[in-house]
Amino acid sequence: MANLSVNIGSLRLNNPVLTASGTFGYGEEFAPFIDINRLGGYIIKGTTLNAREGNDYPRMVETPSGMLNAVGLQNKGVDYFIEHIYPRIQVYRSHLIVNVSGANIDDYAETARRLHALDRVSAIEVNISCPNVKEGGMAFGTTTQGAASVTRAVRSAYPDKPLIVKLSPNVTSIADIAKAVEAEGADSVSLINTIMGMSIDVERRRPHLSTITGGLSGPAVRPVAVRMVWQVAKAVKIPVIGLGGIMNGRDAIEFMLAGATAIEIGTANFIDPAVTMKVIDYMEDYCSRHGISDINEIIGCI
Amino acid sequence: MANLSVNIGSLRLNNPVLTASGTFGYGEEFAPFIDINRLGGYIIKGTTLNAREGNDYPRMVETPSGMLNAVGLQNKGVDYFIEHIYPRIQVYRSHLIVNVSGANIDDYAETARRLHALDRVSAIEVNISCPNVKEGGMAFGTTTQGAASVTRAVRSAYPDKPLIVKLSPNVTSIADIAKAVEAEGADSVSLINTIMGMSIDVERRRPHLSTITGGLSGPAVRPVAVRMVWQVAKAVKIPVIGLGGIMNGRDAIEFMLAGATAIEIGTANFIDPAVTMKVIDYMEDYCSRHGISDINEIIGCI
Amino acid sequence: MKQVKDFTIIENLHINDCYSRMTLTPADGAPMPEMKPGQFVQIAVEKPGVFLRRPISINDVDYSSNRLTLLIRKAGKATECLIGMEANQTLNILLPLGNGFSTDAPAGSRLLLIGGGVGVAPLLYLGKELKSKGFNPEFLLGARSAGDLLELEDFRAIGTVHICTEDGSEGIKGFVTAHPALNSPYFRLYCCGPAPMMKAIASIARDKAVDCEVSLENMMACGLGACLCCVEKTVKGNVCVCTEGPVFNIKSLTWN
Amino acid sequence: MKQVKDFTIIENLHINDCYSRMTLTPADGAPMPEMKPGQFVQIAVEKPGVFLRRPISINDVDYSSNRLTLLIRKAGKATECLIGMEANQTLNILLPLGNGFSTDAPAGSRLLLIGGGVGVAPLLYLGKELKSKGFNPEFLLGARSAGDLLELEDFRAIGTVHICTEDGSEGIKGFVTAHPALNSPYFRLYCCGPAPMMKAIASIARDKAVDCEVSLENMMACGLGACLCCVEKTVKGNVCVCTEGPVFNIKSLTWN
Ligand SMILES: Cc1cc2nc3c(=O)[nH]c(=O)nc-3n(C[C@H](O)[C@H](O)[C@H](O)COP(=O)(O)OP(=O)(O)OC[C@H]3O[C@@H](n4cnc5c(N)ncnc54)[C@H](O)[C@@H]3O)c2cc1C
Ligand SMILES: Cc1cc2nc3c(=O)[nH]c(=O)nc-3n(C[C@H](O)[C@H](O)[C@H](O)COP(=O)(O)OP(=O)(O)OC[C@H]3O[C@@H](n4cnc5c(N)ncnc54)[C@H](O)[C@@H]3O)c2cc1C
Ligand SMILES: Cc1cc2nc3c(=O)[nH]c(=O)nc-3n(C[C@H](O)[C@H](O)[C@H](O)COP(=O)(O)O)c2cc1C
Ligand SMILES: Cc1cc2nc3c(=O)[nH]c(=O)nc-3n(C[C@H](O)[C@H](O)[C@H](O)COP(=O)(O)O)c2cc1C
Ligand code: FES
Ligand code: FES
Repeated sequence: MANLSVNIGSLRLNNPVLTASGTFGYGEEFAPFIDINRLGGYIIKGTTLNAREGNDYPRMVETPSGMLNAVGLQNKGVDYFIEHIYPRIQVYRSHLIVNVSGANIDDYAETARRLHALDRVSAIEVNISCPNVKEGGMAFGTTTQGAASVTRAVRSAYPDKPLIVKLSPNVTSIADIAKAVEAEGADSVSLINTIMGMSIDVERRRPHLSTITGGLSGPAVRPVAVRMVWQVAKAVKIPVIGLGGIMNGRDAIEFMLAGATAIEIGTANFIDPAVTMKVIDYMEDYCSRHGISDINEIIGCI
Repeated sequence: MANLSVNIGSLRLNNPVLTASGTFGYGEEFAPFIDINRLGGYIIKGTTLNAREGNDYPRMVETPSGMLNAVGLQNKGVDYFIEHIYPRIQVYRSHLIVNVSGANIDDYAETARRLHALDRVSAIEVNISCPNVKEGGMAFGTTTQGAASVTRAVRSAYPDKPLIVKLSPNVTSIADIAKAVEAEGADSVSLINTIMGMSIDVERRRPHLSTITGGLSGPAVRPVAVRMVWQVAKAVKIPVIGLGGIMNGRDAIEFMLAGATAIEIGTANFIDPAVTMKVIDYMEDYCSRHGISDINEIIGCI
Repeated sequence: MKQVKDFTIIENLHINDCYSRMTLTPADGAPMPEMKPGQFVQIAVEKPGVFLRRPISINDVDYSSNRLTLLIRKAGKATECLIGMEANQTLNILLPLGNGFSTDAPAGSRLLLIGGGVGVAPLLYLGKELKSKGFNPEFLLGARSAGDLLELEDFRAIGTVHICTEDGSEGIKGFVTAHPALNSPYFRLYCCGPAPMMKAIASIARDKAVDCEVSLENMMACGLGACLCCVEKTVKGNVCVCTEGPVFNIKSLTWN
Repeated sequence: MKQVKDFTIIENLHINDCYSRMTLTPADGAPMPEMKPGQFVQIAVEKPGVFLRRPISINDVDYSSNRLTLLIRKAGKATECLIGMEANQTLNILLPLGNGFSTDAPAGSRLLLIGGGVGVAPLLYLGKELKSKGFNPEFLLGARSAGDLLELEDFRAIGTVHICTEDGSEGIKGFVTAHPALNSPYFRLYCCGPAPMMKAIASIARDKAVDCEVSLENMMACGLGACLCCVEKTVKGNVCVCTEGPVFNIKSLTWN
């Protein structure tokens, strides 16, 4: 059988399949459907320094081949995570990656610092790209300076362990942001986060979401995500993690051909909670059908 | 029956329904299916100073709820248009709007100048946002300076007649580009053009398009387009023309609620060549169901 | 244990243009998981324009025949497609989801199950369960008109049924909130229906200090507590309706 | 005149797992527009994951019974869905599209119609038309194996049929390009099939200086000449296959 393991900096994943933050809860929710230990890793909910209630309902609306969400980083804060959730989920042998958000640079750094102590957290993914919070979030992700300064602060608060920075697609040149983040010592970039969108109920003449705008995810965004992964993979030397609309194994391979070393599965978990396992199966099958002995061979090979 | 007529600068449209450039040929192609004279106006193929062969085949691939195209502005040049096509299509009473592209600023200005002489051309739409040509095209549309300089040059070459500038969605802040264009005297902005995307044939391990990347259109992009129209409508005083994924009357009204004074129908023409007529019918019905006597009342009313 | 399973449609009975009652059985013949009244399922609907699964209440369960019954109202594309499906077709279903109604009460308690429109769906299975626990559940069912009263005979087979219709074509004319049955002393009210109706019932329950459970229909994506899209504001803050609900005691809600 | 019309499926004959032959009639009973051999239709397929219409050749037309026949090969989602459809279901069809084959030739001309796989589709109607004009068209049909030879009896009813199969299970073993029939002197070759086959036939025709028309299957969006997606490079530059084709005389193509 082909080698599926890939490296994200010093982090060795058994296979390229990760889960996307905010779409996989804390992993536990999917235990009835999949073998979590079989995942390359799992990225859990966006975590912030302090607890956040998130945005008002309605937070979700379906769109053609996708959905808009405006969850707004609801979570109980990093300390609650460390005390109550971490002890519960560290039983999984798969790599646990925590997604980190913040309203300002200090929050990001402090959250990262507190997570640094946890042995079973294999890496953090810093979300500089959330379109659903008023302060911070996406603002950092849309300028090279903003992206660089968050990365710099987190890097020094979170030394020696793998640091992934998650990029916003809502920019003119995502490759420039990626280069800025690489220059500050990120070990990897993941992309894309959601694309800012909006939907209106024409009968009631008001937006579907309480926040008016929200983040678009799902297969609708896949062509944009693949293009961005391809652009970024050509621009940086660090490994790229690709996501955005991956619904099945074919889509996952598409991202790897475009240049992704690993991939994340997001919205697809809502449609089929067992999709991650099927993607791993497909990768094995794809490699054997194509006579590929090591999946690393196909990364960026188009 | 409600008033459906709207004004784009000095241009009075009988109703807000236009067709999107590159998706409606020269109008004639749709004569078997619709009454072209009933359209608010029709925007025809991208026209350049010199003839262009466009990109190599394959130029199109289907994506979830959308398609990528890489036509690359194939057309026979403005002089051929003036001599051979204009005489034929000027029989339609509906407003004829010519979409103009160029590889450099002089080309844009010269094309606009030659079209200025044509009485039956009611307006031009300047495409500073085509992702499918190597030189020019999108490059102008992604910086405020680029957008401003094209607009300035075209404005002086095309005085006194309605000038619409078509914006690229592939930017961090489309509202800033819109403001730059407004400041240079554009009478209206239309948005969005296609979003740059990419799709890979995983079995053959090569891109589906000859140009690798292409422009995404269709309902997949609608949430992004509605959001951008909403942002731009709040940022400028000139009328906004909304498009991107409009498939039916509901979608058209969604753009108007978001702030569009008129709308364009693009990819939907491929699915149903009679869609434009159905959208006009829907607007009439919507107004009567909602007790709206003038469709202008709903523009930007969310 | 939650699972994703293919089900075969045994019968899809069109009650009228807007409703159908669908009976299903696992395609692989395996016994269905245990389900509680008030829980729901998430159905994958193969239809252009439908992307997410759709949540539908468990209307009835028969373990002996290994059958699940759903009651579906046409609300849009997905439900229209479901109503149009035929016997022998297959549906992929995620189940069972959510918490379910409380079925414990002091022996002999009077319990009123109030349903409006398709909101009666979870009350059939709840009524049967309560009956099997020795209670004599009563029902208060409301609908636009007589033709929208669903599964009336099934409810009558369980207990007393009080009826309201907006047009007066059956039972008392008006909304359920005006029905005299509500003046009787109940131990607990259960309510499922349109939000305004549930809020009105909740307010009556609060006034009378009667225990009251409502079943919410917030928009859902995952149904598993993973996406946090379906939240309702409660005294504990925002909680997921798909896992901590859909049934809530009105005491925990912030309706006022 | 081009039109968009609903058609009712009269029969959908499953030739085997991969092919079906579908007979349709306008749902409104109105007479079908006039169609030429080599023209095609664009079908709207209501299936998740299918967005654009799909181009399918006109396999046969019977004006007296007002019926249109299509031959469909499973290539992906849309064609699979079409093959699975049943009588009485409705399809929305845009038709007729494209230019069609030339059917004029000096009286008594020998004409060879060469088809590979589902590429035989337009040749049936073409053969009938040529026959009705007084020619004796011959056919050279190729397929992977005997089971993939479609509508053989219909072709035989029109004229001589030469056969090649890759596995030798019927006719001569090998590709059509190796068939001895090609050594006969024809006035014109018509060819529809996979691109490599059409290119090989074109090259033979060029060598022998025989007139040759091929029918291309470029990817299409609009089918109306409006989007410029389906272009083929010709001696005149890029032209739309959907309007200036799908049939091209090989003289106008830049194949070499
Ligand atoms: C816990 C729960 C139990 C339910 N039980 C039943 C039942 O037993 N029978 C029944 O007919 N209906 C039930 N519903 C409502 C049903 O889920 C919606 O009517 C259905 O999702 C509408 O889908 P559609 O495509 O037909 O309509 P759409 O065109 O998508 O939308 C019509 C309306 O349905 C609602 N809706 C759409 N998508 C969702 C979603 N993902 N989650 C929740 N609401 C949505 C929205 O309010 C929307 O305005 C239940 C909902 C929930 C949350
Ligand atoms: C003029 C013309 C006539 C044709 N006649 C027939 C016929 O009589 N019978 C028949 O079975 N097939 C015919 N085809 C091919 C048929 O259109 C494709 O097989 C079909 O579109 C595939 O759709 P799908 O969803 O099943 O496959 P997909 O999964 O979409 O794709 C499978 C393959 O089909 C081709 N394809 C996909 N979309 C299109 C499109 N919009 N236009 C053209 N090709 C596409 C691509 O090469 C793709 O790799 C014809 C094509 C053309 C252009
Ligand atoms: C409901 C929801 C919640 C999300 N929450 C987060 C989050 O907390 N942090 C984050 O970085 N991304 C978040 N995302 C973005 C996803 O991780 C992912 O980047 C995006 O959905 C695109 O991938 P997909 O199309 O596969 O879903 C969220 C997405 C959804 C749909
Ligand atoms: C095949 C194709 C060709 C296009 N050509 C042009 C063009 O020449 N000039 C232009 O400004 N936009 C062009 N566009 C963009 C459309 O006008 C429109 O902005 C875009 O498709 C989004 O709208 P839609 O989703 O309704 O199609 C083209 C789009 C398509 C699909
Ligand atoms: S629907 Fe995802 S958390 Fe409830
Ligand atoms: S398919 Fe649109 S021009 Fe041919």
